[in-house]
Amino acid sequence: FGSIAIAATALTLSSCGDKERKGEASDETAVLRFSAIPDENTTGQAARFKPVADYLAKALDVKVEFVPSATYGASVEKFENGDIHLAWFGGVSGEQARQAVEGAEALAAGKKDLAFKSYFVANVATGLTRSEEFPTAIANMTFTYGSSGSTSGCVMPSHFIMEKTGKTPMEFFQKKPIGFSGAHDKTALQVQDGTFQAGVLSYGKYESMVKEGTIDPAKCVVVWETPPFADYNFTAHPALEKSFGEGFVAKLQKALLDCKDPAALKALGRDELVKVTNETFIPVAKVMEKVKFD
Amino acid sequence: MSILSVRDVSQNFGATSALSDVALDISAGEQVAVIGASGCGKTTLLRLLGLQTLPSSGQLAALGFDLSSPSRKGLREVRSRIGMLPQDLGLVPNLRVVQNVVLGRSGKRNVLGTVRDLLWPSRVEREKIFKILDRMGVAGKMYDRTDSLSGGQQQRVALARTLYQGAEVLLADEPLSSVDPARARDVLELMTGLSAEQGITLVVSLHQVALAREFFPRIIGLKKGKVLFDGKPTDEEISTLYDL
Amino acid sequence: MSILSVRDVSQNFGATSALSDVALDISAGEQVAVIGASGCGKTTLLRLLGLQTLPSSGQLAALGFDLSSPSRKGLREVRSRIGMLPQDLGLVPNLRVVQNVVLGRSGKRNVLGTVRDLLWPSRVEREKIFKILDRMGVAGKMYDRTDSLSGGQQQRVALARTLYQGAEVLLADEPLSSVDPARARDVLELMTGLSAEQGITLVVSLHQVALAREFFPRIIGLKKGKVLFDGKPTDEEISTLYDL
Amino acid sequence: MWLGRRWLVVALGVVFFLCVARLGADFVTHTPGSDPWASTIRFFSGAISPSLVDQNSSLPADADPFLSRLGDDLLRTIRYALIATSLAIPGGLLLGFFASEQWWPRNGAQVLFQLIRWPVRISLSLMRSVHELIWAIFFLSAFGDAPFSACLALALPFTGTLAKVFSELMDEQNRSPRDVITAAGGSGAQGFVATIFPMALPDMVSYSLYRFECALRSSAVLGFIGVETIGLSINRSFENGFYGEVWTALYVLIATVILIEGLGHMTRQRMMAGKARTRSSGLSESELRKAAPRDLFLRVNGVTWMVVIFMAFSIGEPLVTPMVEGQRSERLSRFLTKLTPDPIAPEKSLANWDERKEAWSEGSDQFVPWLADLWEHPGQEALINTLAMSVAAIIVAACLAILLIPWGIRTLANRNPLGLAMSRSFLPGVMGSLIRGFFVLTRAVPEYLYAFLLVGLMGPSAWPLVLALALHNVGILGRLWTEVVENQRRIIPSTILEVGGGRLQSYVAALLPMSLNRFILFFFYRWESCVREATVLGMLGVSSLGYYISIQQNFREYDDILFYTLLGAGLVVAGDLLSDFLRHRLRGENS
Ligand SMILES: Nc1ncnc2c1ncn2[C@@H]1O[C@H](COP(=O)(O)OP(=O)(O)OP(=O)(O)O)[C@@H](O)[C@H]1O
Ligand SMILES: Nc1ncnc2c1ncn2[C@@H]1O[C@H](COP(=O)(O)OP(=O)(O)OP(=O)(O)O)[C@@H](O)[C@H]1O
Ligand SMILES: [Mg+2]
Ligand SMILES: [Mg+2]
Repeated sequence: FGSIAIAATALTLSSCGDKERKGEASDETAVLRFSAIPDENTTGQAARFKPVADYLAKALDVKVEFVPSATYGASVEKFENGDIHLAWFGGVSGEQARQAVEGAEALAAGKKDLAFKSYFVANVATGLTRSEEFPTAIANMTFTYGSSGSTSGCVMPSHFIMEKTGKTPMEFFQKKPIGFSGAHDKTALQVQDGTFQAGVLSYGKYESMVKEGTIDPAKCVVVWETPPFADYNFTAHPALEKSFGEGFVAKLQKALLDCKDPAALKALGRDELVKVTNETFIPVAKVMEKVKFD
Repeated sequence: MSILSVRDVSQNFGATSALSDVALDISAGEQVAVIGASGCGKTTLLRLLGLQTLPSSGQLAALGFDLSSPSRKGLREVRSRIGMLPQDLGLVPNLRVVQNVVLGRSGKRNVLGTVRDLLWPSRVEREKIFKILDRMGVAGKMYDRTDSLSGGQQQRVALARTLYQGAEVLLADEPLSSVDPARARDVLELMTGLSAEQGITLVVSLHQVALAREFFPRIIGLKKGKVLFDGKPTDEEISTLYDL
Repeated sequence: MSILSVRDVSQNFGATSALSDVALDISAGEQVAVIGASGCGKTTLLRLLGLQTLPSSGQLAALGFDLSSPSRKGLREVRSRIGMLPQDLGLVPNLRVVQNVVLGRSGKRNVLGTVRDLLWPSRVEREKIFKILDRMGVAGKMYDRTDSLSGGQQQRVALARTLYQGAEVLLADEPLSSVDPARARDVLELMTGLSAEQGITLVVSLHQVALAREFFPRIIGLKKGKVLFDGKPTDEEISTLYDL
Repeated sequence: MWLGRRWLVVALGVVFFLCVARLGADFVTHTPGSDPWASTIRFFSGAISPSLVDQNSSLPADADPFLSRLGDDLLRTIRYALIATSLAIPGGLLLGFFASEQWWPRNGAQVLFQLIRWPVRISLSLMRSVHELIWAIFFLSAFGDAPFSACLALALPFTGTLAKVFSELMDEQNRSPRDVITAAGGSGAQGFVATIFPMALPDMVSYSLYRFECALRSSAVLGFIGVETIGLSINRSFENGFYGEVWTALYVLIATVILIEGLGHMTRQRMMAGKARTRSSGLSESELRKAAPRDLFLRVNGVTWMVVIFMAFSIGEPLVTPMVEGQRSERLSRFLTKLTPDPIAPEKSLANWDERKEAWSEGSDQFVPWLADLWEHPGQEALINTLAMSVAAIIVAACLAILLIPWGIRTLANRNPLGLAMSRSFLPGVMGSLIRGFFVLTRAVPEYLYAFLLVGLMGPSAWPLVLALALHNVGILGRLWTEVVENQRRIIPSTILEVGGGRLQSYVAALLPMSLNRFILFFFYRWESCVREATVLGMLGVSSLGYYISIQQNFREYDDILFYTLLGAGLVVAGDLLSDFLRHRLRGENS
């Protein structure tokens, strides 16, 4: 009861403060707060997304503020609470956000996000090579995912494992424990170092690491490529219409689709944005219900 | 009228019997010395008289308060009228001397009062404490940290705290052990003087038989947890008291 | 040959001067009592003799070791030959009596030896400790927790620890303060007897002038940090020593 | 304690082997083709060449440079840590008071007071063990993503910890002065305020400063709410493999930690030793009073902290952002729905009480099977594994720390140990600094970092996680334990030195037994945080509470998280009982 008592006091104290401010809140000019999941190149997240904020501010003539999010969950949580009104989500987190907020809409995605894929990789010492068939041999190897909330690093690959083998990942992999490296590049490095014999990560990250030279494609071999699925997307909160006026979401969508600003596009790591709807992500939603890890 | 009464009291610690079947009556204003070999139960007896522990068996009453009574109402009030100087002094080492002494009054204060006393003692109180410390010969240390005092000085500070309490009954457990002979006489004179003046009941345990005889009309001899004599002991009694 | 030598030593604590310009020489096998009013500097002097603190000024040497020498090599070895019974006893309250006593030997052990002594003292050691405790009259408490003992019992345990050390020099700070008169005589007889037998140097501070006179051929009187007399004091000297 | 308490050591050994049996004894599990040193070398190469500029190439050219961002993060972290700790300390004192038994009147109706003490203690356990994530979401719901939510989310569990540790420190104090007060008719509360509190103060100040340090390091809660802290910065750089950046931030963090520790040390030293009078005094009371020794350092220090805390509250970004009325209740209602177990959760997340009641009456028959299911799989197994891993980790940490601290204790590791003159060798001093440096390093480096490196070195199994937890905790236990020993009075241990014993001997024979109870207190406290440590325990798919919490976190199954959290809380409460029992026994009481 101690905790409850404290929390209750804190609440009453602050709600007193609220009533005083009630009038003020609506007077203030509304700010469009947006956020993004921390997927890759996460240092200086605010700096990275500033060009996007700047672009939107200019295109829509509103104040735009980027709010950093420390975890995938945090960004969804804030979206649900209406602390942010627009977010650059992954496939899974976007779907979660839309399920949590009635009327939330997926607006735009990168062109490549509509046909995103993951690479199953293996250490060269396993002797596996690239094949069209799902590599069932990895069942007897140590295996690592990225973050368990990542669409391409965990959820979709698990879906394909279930589809191809009819077993859940926990049943399929014989060598325990399964790893959750936390990030795509960690997965690649751990497989290259042989800490784990095999793993799965976003194809984009793998290719950029090969290009930078941090990964040697001869040591960390791609053994299988998943079928395409939809991933990253901009999702908007219905509250936008309330604070910025009717039709604002449509304006926002248009601004995103029309974006030619190179700095903003570079921040997103996309060449152009294309239109998507909530329906685009129905397959992901179905997968989310299936995939379980216990 | 008996102000402290002990009926068939025993006190055991596990297998050790510290007191067995002790019966005593002490009337108001009496001056009693408790003597006996080390380990005979003096401390245990004084702690019982101070209503600090329940005896293993027997009846105990002080200032009309019966400790074994089911209700403990009024216990604090009774305790505030009994001053106790424990053998290990019970001083807070990292407080100043004046702060330790002021705590003697805590039975007459509430919590806020105690905090005030500790942080901002009133001028009246400070002067009163100074006077008592002066009589104890440690006034010069009034604002020093208690643990920087010598053994005998600390003992006198503890005694000062007990005197400051202004109790009707004064229980002192070997208050002279680390005090030099001249000071020991001073202290005893002070205590018996106060007792005579204000009718304070005095129960003091000590090892100096000569001093006990000189200052106390009534001497209780404890031997292995039993009362050997009670009154004015003969030399013989004294020697049976101490030989093993 | 002087085994403990103190030359013009002063010791200050902030503004308090606990000892000023004390000069002393104590030869091997001597039996010395240190007396003086409470707060006169007895503890300070004994701590200096035990090489425990550096004096504020002056020169100090014990068993040929000069504490102010630049290298302190051999200090531990010298300390192990000096037994010290501090006024506040320094017993570890939650160890057993036997464990506290065995620690007297730690100067002659390494760490592993100390751990072994604590956990599995050898039979020989246990028997030796039992004998010493027996002479102190607390053998029955050998396996009790030290803090369950009475004040005087604890004091004797501490003395047993010091005797168990088997040192050449024995410094005891008021070892009799909580001990009854009969035991006090016993203890002093034991100490002076050992000293005479084994040539142990004895420096004991105490408040019982009569006992000091009876047992110690040499008595040092300290007053306000200065040596008032050194030798066999007259009654007059004693009374100037204690009156303030 | 030594002779009769050998069973304690034996018990620890047995428990450890039970853990090994549970987790499997294959400590190293390499597969062909593995290069165990690769990740370690990559990581430590960053130590030699810390980065002063951004390693992230995707940042725009005009972005705030790395160092300035790091500086901002540091200041922000300090600010919120100050606010959180200054909120937690008063709460900790108050609740700690009720959780201790030192204020009870003796011979009083003890049962009645137990009835106060245990509910308080159990709710404290809940405050501590409820997962950070749940606090974060709760405060996010209640106050929005304003910094104040972060501070509260930090302050609440801190209050629980502070209260627990405060109460136990108070329970460990010498009771004789308190008994004097109660014997003089004072109340238990007075005895507490006047004797126990001042005596415990040095220990409590030490611990509060340590809490402040924890607040600086703790990034999880603050990060979740969106406050960018230095811990989050390390985490981010590490995720991206920018090891140069990681080390720069680590160096900054370590420097800050050392600074705080130095300050704490000076404060404690002054509080322990007191100050001798420098002026000789006159004879009257007022002259004495004027000449009374006063420690300027302590006063200035106290005032400075006050000022700094005030500044933390008043300067910088506003702490709370206004919220429209009604919004808060909506958010809290959603939070409640999230925590409600699936079968009895209402359809809509914004349900009113009637709808909740209806959902409950409809689903209540499903509720028990739901619980039973979760318990059957995976709750039971996760609980046992978590227990095994956390216990193994804390035992390893404790063994290491107990061997290292005697060389690190400031009061021993110098030329005048415990104030006694000893050999003039500079070795102990150097050794002391090295050991304490090691402690700072091990606790400043976050445990997930160790876990990652160790998984590389040892291959995937539960053991790298256990060792990572152990390593991090060596630093923490090392610090807490050395300070316990430093806060002991010197008279007793110095007798060992007086008879010619060495520093180590006085540690083994006096300081260790005297401090044992407080050691046990901190041992259990750290064990508790191992149980809670989801970030690390979730890193591999070892069936443990941490793993399921981190999985469900991503699937947003908060009702499941609550279930796992409560299982953990059960462990914590059990640990509390055990700690209490042990310490009573060792204190020589039989309750
Ligand atoms: N808490 C305790 N646990 C076990 N035994 C105890 C405890 N307290 C006292 N005793 C034992 O009870 C006996 C009487 O102790 P007490 O302290 O009353 O003696 P005393 O007459 O005051 O002795 P001294 O003159 O040495 O202070 C002793 O044998 C002591 O060891
Ligand atoms: N650490 C200290 N700080 C300040 N003053 C001190 C300290 N230690 C001792 N003193 C002072 O030095 C003086 C001498 O103290 P010392 O302990 O030597 O007296 P003593 O002769 O042993 O007295 P007693 O018979 O009461 O034990 C006293 O006035 C004491 O207050
Ligand atoms: Mg006694
Ligand atoms: Mg002394």
